[in-house]
Amino acid sequence: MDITLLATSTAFLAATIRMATPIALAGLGETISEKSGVINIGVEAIMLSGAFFSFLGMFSTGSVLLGLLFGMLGGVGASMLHAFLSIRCKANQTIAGLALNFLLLGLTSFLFLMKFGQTTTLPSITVIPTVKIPLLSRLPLLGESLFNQDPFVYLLLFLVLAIGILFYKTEWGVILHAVGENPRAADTAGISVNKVRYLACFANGILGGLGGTYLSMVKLGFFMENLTAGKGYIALVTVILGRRNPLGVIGAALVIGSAEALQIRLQTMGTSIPSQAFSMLPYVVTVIVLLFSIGRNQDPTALGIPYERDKR
Amino acid sequence: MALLSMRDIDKSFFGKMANEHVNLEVGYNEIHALLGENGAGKTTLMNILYGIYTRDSGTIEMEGKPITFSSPKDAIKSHIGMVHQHFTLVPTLTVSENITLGLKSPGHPFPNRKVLDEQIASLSCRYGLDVDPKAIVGQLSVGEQQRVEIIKLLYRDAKLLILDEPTAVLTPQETESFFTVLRRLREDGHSVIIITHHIPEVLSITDSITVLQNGRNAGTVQTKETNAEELSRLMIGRKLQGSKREMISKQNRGNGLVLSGVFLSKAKLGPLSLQVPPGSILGIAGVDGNGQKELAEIIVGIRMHQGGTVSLCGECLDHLSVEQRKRKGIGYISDDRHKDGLILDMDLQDNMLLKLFGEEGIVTHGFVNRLLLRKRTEQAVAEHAIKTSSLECPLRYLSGGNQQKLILAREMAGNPSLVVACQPTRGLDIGSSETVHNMLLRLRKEGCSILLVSSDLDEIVLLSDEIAVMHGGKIMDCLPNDRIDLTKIGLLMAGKGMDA
Amino acid sequence: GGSTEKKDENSALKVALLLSGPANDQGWNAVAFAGLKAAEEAYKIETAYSENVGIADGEAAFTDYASQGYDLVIGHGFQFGDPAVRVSANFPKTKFMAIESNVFSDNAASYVMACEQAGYLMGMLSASMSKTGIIGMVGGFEQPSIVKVVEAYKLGAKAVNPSVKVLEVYISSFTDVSLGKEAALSMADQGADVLSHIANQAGTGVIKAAEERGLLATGDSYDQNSIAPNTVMASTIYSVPALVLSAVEKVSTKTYVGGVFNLGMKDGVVDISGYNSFESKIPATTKQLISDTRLRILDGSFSVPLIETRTK
Amino acid sequence: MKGKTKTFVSYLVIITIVLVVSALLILSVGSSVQKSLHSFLKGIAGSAYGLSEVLVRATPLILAGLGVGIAFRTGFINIGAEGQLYMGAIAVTALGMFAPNLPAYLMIPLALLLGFLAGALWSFVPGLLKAKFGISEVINTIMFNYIAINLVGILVRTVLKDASYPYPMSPVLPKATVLAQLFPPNRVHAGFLIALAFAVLLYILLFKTWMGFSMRAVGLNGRACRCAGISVFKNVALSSLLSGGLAGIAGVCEVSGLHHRLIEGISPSYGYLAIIVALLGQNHPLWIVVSALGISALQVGSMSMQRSAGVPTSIASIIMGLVVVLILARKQLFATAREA
Ligand SMILES: Nc1ncnc2c1ncn2[C@@H]1O[C@H](COP(=O)(O)OP(=O)(O)OP(=O)(O)O)[C@@H](O)[C@H]1O
Ligand SMILES: Nc1ncnc2c1ncn2[C@@H]1O[C@H](COP(=O)(O)OP(=O)(O)OP(=O)(O)O)[C@@H](O)[C@H]1O
Ligand SMILES: [Mg+2]
Ligand SMILES: [Mg+2]
Repeated sequence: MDITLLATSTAFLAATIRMATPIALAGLGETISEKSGVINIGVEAIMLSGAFFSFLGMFSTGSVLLGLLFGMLGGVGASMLHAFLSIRCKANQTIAGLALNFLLLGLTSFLFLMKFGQTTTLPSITVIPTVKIPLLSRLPLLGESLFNQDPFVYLLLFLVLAIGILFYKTEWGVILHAVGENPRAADTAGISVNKVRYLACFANGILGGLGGTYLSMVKLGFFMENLTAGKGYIALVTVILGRRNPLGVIGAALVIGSAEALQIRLQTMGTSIPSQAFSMLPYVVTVIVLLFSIGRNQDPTALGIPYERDKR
Repeated sequence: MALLSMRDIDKSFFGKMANEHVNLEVGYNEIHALLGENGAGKTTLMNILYGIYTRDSGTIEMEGKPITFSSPKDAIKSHIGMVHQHFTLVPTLTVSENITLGLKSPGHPFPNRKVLDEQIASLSCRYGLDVDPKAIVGQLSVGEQQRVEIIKLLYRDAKLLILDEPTAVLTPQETESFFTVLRRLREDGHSVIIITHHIPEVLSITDSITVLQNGRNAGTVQTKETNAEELSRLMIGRKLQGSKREMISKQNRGNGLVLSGVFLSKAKLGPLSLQVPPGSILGIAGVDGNGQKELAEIIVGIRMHQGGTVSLCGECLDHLSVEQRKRKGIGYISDDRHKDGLILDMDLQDNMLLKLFGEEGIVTHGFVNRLLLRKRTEQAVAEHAIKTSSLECPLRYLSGGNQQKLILAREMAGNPSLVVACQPTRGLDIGSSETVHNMLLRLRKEGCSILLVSSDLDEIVLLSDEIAVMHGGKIMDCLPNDRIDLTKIGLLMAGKGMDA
Repeated sequence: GGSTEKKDENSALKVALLLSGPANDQGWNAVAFAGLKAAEEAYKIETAYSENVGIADGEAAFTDYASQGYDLVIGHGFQFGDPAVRVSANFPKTKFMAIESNVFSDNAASYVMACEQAGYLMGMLSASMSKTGIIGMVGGFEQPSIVKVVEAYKLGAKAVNPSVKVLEVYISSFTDVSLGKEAALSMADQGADVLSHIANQAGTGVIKAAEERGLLATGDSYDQNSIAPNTVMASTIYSVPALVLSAVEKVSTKTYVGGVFNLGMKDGVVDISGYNSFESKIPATTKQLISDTRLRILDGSFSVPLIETRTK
Repeated sequence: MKGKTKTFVSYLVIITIVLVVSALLILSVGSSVQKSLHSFLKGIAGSAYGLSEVLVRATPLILAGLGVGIAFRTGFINIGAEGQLYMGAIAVTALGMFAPNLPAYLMIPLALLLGFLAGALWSFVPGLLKAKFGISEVINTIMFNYIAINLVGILVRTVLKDASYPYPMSPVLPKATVLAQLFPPNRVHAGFLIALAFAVLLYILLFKTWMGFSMRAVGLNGRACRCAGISVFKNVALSSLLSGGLAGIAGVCEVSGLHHRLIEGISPSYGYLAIIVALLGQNHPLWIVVSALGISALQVGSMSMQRSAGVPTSIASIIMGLVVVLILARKQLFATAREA
């Protein structure tokens, strides 16, 4: 099969977008958080929490909206715990994030077991269906893959636009930037640094929670232990690859998503190379793409550093 | 009724009183100076006023009304503005974004930059504070950044401006025009609290003066009724000795430091040539950011130059690393002691080790001889009267003056043949400055070549045998100290022609 | 070392089970767990189990159960072979069992299930029901217990339709559900209309993909029709209770010996499920063909080739 | 002393909170708290075997934790111990398979050396990219984890596969590679002594030598080091080498001391746990030993709890997360409690 043909096929693009959506959602959330100076490597935990609680919400109430709400709240809960540790307790943010991962991996499995017991009948919900956008979906090439998708994909497109405007066109974007870059300057200009950071973490929780919700409510329709399987770490990668620019983040998510989609398709072509060689592909691609970011380190200056007003 | 009155302010850090029953009164249309040694508690008092620190006890009244600020936001609302000792600007944002940061302008949250820029331009025009609203702050000179800070306050409608050591980084000309701005502000109905260590400045610009010593009031005087002697007595409780540059007979002790045709086009530096013979001080005058720092870093080896040669005592340094140069006896005092000079979270001994590692016996077979290091540190502490609670105290908790003394003690260790000193007394009080000056002069006497970079002309004139003026990465002129003309140097610093 | 606890000869037999993943993984571990519980009811034995026992902990788990006086400790997976044999030397009175392994000692045995027999039948069913002549198979890890089923599946499919095209992917995960789903979707995109899996938890994603696209699927390990009633035609069944029974019987009659034992359809350990709602949708000829082959396997007149390394 | 009592009390409170939460969790799955606690403690200290298991788990945690600790000291945020551990495991396996006839006195040192180098290589690449080009090591080291794990998968199916056996694992390695058990039949092996030795060595390196001083200095203020003539690049590179190398040795010990062959999944997230170990041990080599023993005991105890009292292992994960969260929050929580 011709690889180039494959790579441009509608199905491939659609698969890429499906792979990229949850990562991009969580990546956008983390971008906001990191812009404000809080680095949370517990994105995995936020997503897992979102996935579990959205499933729980929809399973128990049968309402899509409540499912979404639960998912976002789940993400927010995880993210705010990290925020509390990082902002209030001035703890090491990396370790707080790691602890969050352990905590929520255990907690979601535990609660799942509590609620549904050891069972071989899979508790499931109906997934949110795709919505075809009448005219746009008939555009050549991109139309079918971009505009015959589930509502989350449209939400993602909207969010990229909205966050782009937020970052680059509003005073709030300037504030966010200032808080991450020089919190003392922001403080003396009358901005409450910690409030901004809590808000950013809140946004991270919402978006990361939605990323997890996408997995359970759109993609799969059920929950399982460790459902996210490392996607949170990939989301972190998109933040760096995308240089904390919403378009960049989504671009990075698409690159990694396409590497995922490609590796599966390459495998189905049939070779005797061990499958791990293909599974490795997205990670290798990531490292290679990172190489292109040489010399353009743009970490916010105060990233990972708690703000203490009366520290000299 | 006074505009501001602070009464019985107490503030302690870790059990140590930084402010003890401090009183301060500032009237309307007044420029008020706050004087005191390093660590006297000036910044602490102002931070309390501005809502950055919370006071332990005491009262603050603005226009007769008691106020309590829990954050700078409250202070801004009460029309108080503060420019900090270390600027609080976001270097990656534009001037305009910095000035309007956090404000709700019409159309919020979508600011109309065009309108805002016009407002800023008119404000800067009114007070003669010349800046480009679209410029990125990180690319501005310190002087310009300071103007941005002041516009930032004015834009926020501050009636009372607190300026913490605003002139420390300015050239004489800049200082002069800065004072013009202050006078214009006073005429316009503003009051100003200014912290500075320069007594002549205090006498020329202020209306009244409050002096702090060791966290307590040492006196409040009207500027018209006082003089320099009284002020320094109030501040440090003794008279200044003054530093004196003795004449040293020119023995021929080799070439010392010689630069010929050194240039670095990336930093728009050079080509420049200069010479610092042993036992002499070459003062480099100039506005910050005209290549002095790059020059210093090239000599020390932190930066590589593209062409020309640097040699010390006839030995070419061009391809030597910083470490090798240190071992050849080069000492470096950077203008940014927190970033370049010290590791604030390490103690005195470890910070001494940063230079002493090159000395015999300190590092043997890869192991650090802690006993010897301790002894050497004790010596330095005793010899230069460095005030510290212990040798294990992290440098972060030493006062600025003592931090700087430690750097000097360290870089002076082991009879260096060259010391490059950048802004060695920036931010230091008159007492500490005097100590530093004496230390440099002692080095000179011992036959060391000293390259002194300073934007403080008085300091240059006081210490240097020869004075070079740098502008735009080039040396405009180089004169022996006895043939200088201050106005001419001022013009050269501003880049005005050699023939002026 | 050694078993120190004295045991009342009349008391119930104690059996412990080690699982490599969660007990509700919708596959391999879930059937083992269900089997253990079923055996407990049926044979009045005392049971215990441990989930998520990694390679590093196998030995400790065997040792712990042995020293607690368990009579039979079962490790459910090939990776438990080595630890079982090693620990067995210290506890000569305790019996050890590793499933799908090939090492043994005096009191440790390996029991291998002939899962390929069921896989072969699934291949026949899938190829018969495919309209496009393309079917897909998603494997978890590339390891003999999986590969042998995938290979048998391919052979079964070819036996029905020599020109059938079997797409295969090993996703290197038993847990990444969304990857399983994506792999299945990519096969669907390439025209596959029957999707099968041997990937536990991740395989659930395969079934969901088939359901979403309106395709057919086969299940694995137990009757998975309940996951997607209108999609899953039939499933392979690995009957762990039968396995446990045969071991328990040997232990209680003191005939349990070390060795490698192969158990298949005729031992009641491997089988395929009924067709549930597909009873009427599958052509009679196909059903006939499959039941004939099943009988031939049972009576030994046909043996499904055992291929443990991947062929192209 | 007032400060000390306060610290003591605060830890007491943390222990109480953890115990109460654990009890609630255990009750909610319907197990007996008393039985669980009993089996938790018994699993750790009830037998020589239990004690030995604590040391067995602590071995890789100490080694990888030391590695992470020294990296953090130098400002190199190494999240990649997991992958580096696997690289060490690959190295010893390759050595055992391709030079099976080496005598033990050569084999073991060579294995440690190769394991060190393999792990070092795996963190040197991200280290180099960070030191030279400022590329985020956090992301790179995480990516390298995934790559290393997949690499193990490829190798045990190809060049390192046991030809006589269809399963994806290496053959059993020759006797000469085996690290002796210290108290057979208990599993604790000479690797534990190696780990202790490295802890002491690293302590000396960090706090007694010039090299260690420069590494710490670089971690605290790179710019000042540059001005003082201490090479940031050299020290970050060096610490990344040491860091990965130690994790690599952890991998060697797991293969040589426990499994005697390479197989997928030999590390139950030791590399990630090592980060917690290092940070709880405040990146101090000797405290790292203590915190590794603590984390190891927690895990051994909870597994025993699962086996004897039927408590799901997810509780161990919850408790570990909770312990770390509480320790992170400790200072702040207790400071405000007193002021209020
Ligand atoms: N946050 C702190 N924690 C612990 N000790 C501190 C702290 N701040 C200051 N100290 C101690 O107080 C001592 C005096 O510091 P301070 O800054 O007041 O000196 P100073 O009086 O300003 O000296 P100078 O005369 O040079 O200006 C320091 O040596 C330090 O040990
Ligand atoms: N955040 C802080 N933490 C601990 N101690 C502090 C803090 N801020 C100030 N201090 C201490 O309070 C005292 C007064 O410091 P302050 O900065 O007010 O002095 P200053 O008069 O502004 O000196 P300088 O001329 O050096 O700026 C010093 O002893 C200093 O060590
Ligand atoms: Mg001070
Ligand atoms: Mg001050």
